[in-house]
Amino acid sequence: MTGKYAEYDSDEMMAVAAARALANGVRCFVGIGLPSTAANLARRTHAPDLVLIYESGAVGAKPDRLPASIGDGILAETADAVVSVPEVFNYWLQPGRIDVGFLGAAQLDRFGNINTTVIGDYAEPAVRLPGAGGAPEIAASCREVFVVLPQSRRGFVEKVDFVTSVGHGRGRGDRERLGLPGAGPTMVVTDLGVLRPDPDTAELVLTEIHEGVPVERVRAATGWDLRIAPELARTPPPTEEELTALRRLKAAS
Amino acid sequence: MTGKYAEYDSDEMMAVAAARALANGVRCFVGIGLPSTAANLARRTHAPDLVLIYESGAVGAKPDRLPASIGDGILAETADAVVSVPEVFNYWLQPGRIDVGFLGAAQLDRFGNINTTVIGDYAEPAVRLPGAGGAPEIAASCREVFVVLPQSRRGFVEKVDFVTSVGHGRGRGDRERLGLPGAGPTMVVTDLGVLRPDPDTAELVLTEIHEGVPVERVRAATGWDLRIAPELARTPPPTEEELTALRRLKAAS
Amino acid sequence: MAEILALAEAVERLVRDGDTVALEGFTHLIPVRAGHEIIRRRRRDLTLVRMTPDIVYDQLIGAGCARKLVFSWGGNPGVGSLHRFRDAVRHGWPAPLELEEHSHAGMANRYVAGASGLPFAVLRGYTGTDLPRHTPTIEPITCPFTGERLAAVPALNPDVTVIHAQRADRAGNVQLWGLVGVQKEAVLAARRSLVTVEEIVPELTPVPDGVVLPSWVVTAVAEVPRGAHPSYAQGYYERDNDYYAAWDPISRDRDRFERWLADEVYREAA
Amino acid sequence: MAEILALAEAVERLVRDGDTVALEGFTHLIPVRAGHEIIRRRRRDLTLVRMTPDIVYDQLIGAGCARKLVFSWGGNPGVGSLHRFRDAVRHGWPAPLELEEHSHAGMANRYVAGASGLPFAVLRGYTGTDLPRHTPTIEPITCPFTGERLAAVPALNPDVTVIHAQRADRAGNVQLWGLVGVQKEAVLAARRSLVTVEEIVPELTPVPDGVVLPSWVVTAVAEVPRGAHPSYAQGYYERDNDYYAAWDPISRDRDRFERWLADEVYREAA
Repeated sequence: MTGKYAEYDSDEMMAVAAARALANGVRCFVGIGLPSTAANLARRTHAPDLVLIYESGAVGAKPDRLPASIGDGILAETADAVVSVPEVFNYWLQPGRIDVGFLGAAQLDRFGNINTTVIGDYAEPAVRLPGAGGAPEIAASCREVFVVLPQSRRGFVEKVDFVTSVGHGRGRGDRERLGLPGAGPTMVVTDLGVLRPDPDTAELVLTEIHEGVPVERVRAATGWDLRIAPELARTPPPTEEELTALRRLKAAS
Repeated sequence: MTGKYAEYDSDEMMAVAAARALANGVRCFVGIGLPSTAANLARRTHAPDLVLIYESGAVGAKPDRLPASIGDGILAETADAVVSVPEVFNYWLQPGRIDVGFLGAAQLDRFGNINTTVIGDYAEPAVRLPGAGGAPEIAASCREVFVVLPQSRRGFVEKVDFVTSVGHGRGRGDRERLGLPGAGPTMVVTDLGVLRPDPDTAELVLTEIHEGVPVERVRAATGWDLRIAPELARTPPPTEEELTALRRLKAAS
Repeated sequence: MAEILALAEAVERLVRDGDTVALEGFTHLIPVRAGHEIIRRRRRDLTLVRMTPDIVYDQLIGAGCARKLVFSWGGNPGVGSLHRFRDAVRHGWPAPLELEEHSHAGMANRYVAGASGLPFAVLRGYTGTDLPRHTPTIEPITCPFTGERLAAVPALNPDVTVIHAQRADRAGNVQLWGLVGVQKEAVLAARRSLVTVEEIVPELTPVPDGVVLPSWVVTAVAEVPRGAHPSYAQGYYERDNDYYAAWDPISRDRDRFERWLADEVYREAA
Repeated sequence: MAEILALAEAVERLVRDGDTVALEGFTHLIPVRAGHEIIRRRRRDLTLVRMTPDIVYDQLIGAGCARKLVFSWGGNPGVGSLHRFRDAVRHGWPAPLELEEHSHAGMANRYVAGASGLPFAVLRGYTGTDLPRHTPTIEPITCPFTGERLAAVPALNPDVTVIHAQRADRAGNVQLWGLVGVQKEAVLAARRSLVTVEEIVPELTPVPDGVVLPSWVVTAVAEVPRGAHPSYAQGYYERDNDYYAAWDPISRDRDRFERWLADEVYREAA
């Protein structure tokens, strides 16, 4: 562990890496939790014109603290437009107006499929999770999808127990066969690194590793035989500006 | 012509008779022109709690003068709720929430079917009329429909050239066969009298005649062999209050 | 026209055993006090409908009011899971809970169809997911113009919808604003509706982003200040985030939950 | 993000020969000046779409811009008929005009489908009328849950939608209020959109019954004060009812109409 690594924790690295993925001006449909933290951090740092859309009906929200929930009043108060929930799904998400869908996940598989429904059998679940929420259609309709979740063998599995939201199905070409308009998950940001789908197979491959994290640790936290990109990049550690902005955002909440 | 008849004209009698048909508290989907005049007169006289819904999106409008058009600003300014045009048709009209649809017509037939599309052949019309507007679904979805138009042989025909809005089809039972939820036209108010559908055949029959109008005049202004109800009622002439309210409404416009 | 009633009487008259009941509110304006009144009146065999069942549904389920849940996301927002919900799903305690689960887009459109007097709605949804294998209320439908395949979902028409709003006037016209969720649709889709409000005022003045439900589409209005607590009512009070956090340990344990019910819900009835 | 342009440049860039063009506005906020600019730029073979074509469409048709009209009610509201429209339908002057006619409910839902990225919409409509015999864009559809038959209509997705609004900010965010008709849907359904506004202001403040269209769903904004005249802009000016009445005699006569075109539309170009 380098001196720099000691100055921030892996959750902060995850939030910063996720935030960096959002280009300025992009329209982002934001899930609550880690995606919302990352998106708001991006807006506070390199992407002031990021457009945040929340499924609660806030289009162009500009919260000055992290919203406590997807329906936090600060979203309505700062939004360009407040619309009904049916409208946000029908007029704003479904037609493909949104560049990036930013999702969390309980379980994610080798092909980026997401499970937020049940661990185990549907009728007799080991763990009953919250369910689909907006995710199935966010994953289908946004031009691309970013997923952010901490990496662990429980969370990163060969095949999800339940496909709540489609990533790349069972491999490249499945989205086209299903007629899903967006490109699906193009990036999975974790506390250890960044995974991206292989251009040929759509299997998630480790393409970037965070400063100070050994490759073996990432493999050990992945429930399938993780492939490592030939040119594995190193995530630059959080800058002073990024860390300060992130901590301020969290402190204000 | 009696002394009383000289005090008002037949258009005023028509507006008053139409207004009287609207019970207090009723929800009325109002077409522009004669229906709007009658509905606003009703609200100013015996039906202060009449709920007026205009297809322009004004729900519960309370104009203090006659709106000049279906989208007159006074409708939005005085409405309980202003909604989009899709919403007024989908959430307010279509589910059958409206008691009375109040329509005008260019041509009306023996079974209360309405034509506002073309006189003559569709491809080579003798007269091109404005078209359907909201009428087909108003005629289908309201619990009942009142029609108001001046009586003439040109307007009251055996069979309309084009069915823009369904009345009773070709007779009793046709609405049920078509699956139309509302009862259809239960009353047609003209400058000469009031027609209602025969309970057995649904053919429009003269059930009421305005003060001072000879039956022969009504027959002559009807393009089919008009049946006269065995107990033909006389429309009471406009009261002082009705005439004053009507003239005030018109003067304010 | 809406009748203005006390909450207890309104729930007594409007919510019946076996009903399909929707208490809607998307984080904002959740009709929590009305939910407690349903528990207090010991309604049974309800089919509970809501896009985002949260702690008031956890309470209704734990109290044994529900036999089925129709939903798209069930959790304690910002905190974690619903433990009474989980206990009912996994162990049938206090009663088995049948699930009918959709996505938000599907649920929202089901309400839209219900409000529109249509038997179904069409959306781009569910494709490739495992939801249609477990949820019978999702069917394919073909566009008659393009031949494209889409998803159809049936209308939701609750026997009774309950929402909370900022205010009503004395005639029973209701006004809400801020994040208005799917409340208008849920009321318009329902056979009966109850709106609890922060206050009844002489006159409703227009508000940006406001929704007005005319009195004649509402069955009953009850004045229930802080009726949405621990959720919030924009312009009246903030969300009580501590309450959501405090719910987690209460709900994890059946005994603690039952004590909570006795102390916080049933006691008020006496 | 919307570009702020002069009206002439905006129309030049956004409206092309052969386009499907919707100028929407339900009596209120009709983009009349933009319509005149389309005439002035001598656009041809347009498919004009509008629920309520009124005098600006009469003018576009009379000027020879249109080859087809998709509509639900065409008239001079409060006055009578559209004589240029009639002349085109009956005598093909100055060019034949193909018609595709619907009801308001059908047209509104076609825009909703367009705005929603769906290929079609479902409604209870047209049953028993003669419209489906003449309008090929009405098809039956069966509910997959109840077996009930309803009507389907295809989405409307104009190449360009033009609307008029009260105001925009400098970033191109648009705000309109009052009777907002089907304007939001028409913009969201279109490939390109132009919004003329009464004024560009530093900041949009919330307004009751207001609709905001974020800059990123609008292609261009042009400041055109009184751009809706002779219709009205709530909060800015009243409807000019005399203009509507005066249009009737002008439009009845081809020569008088052509003089009007020369004097009132083409002259401004010089």
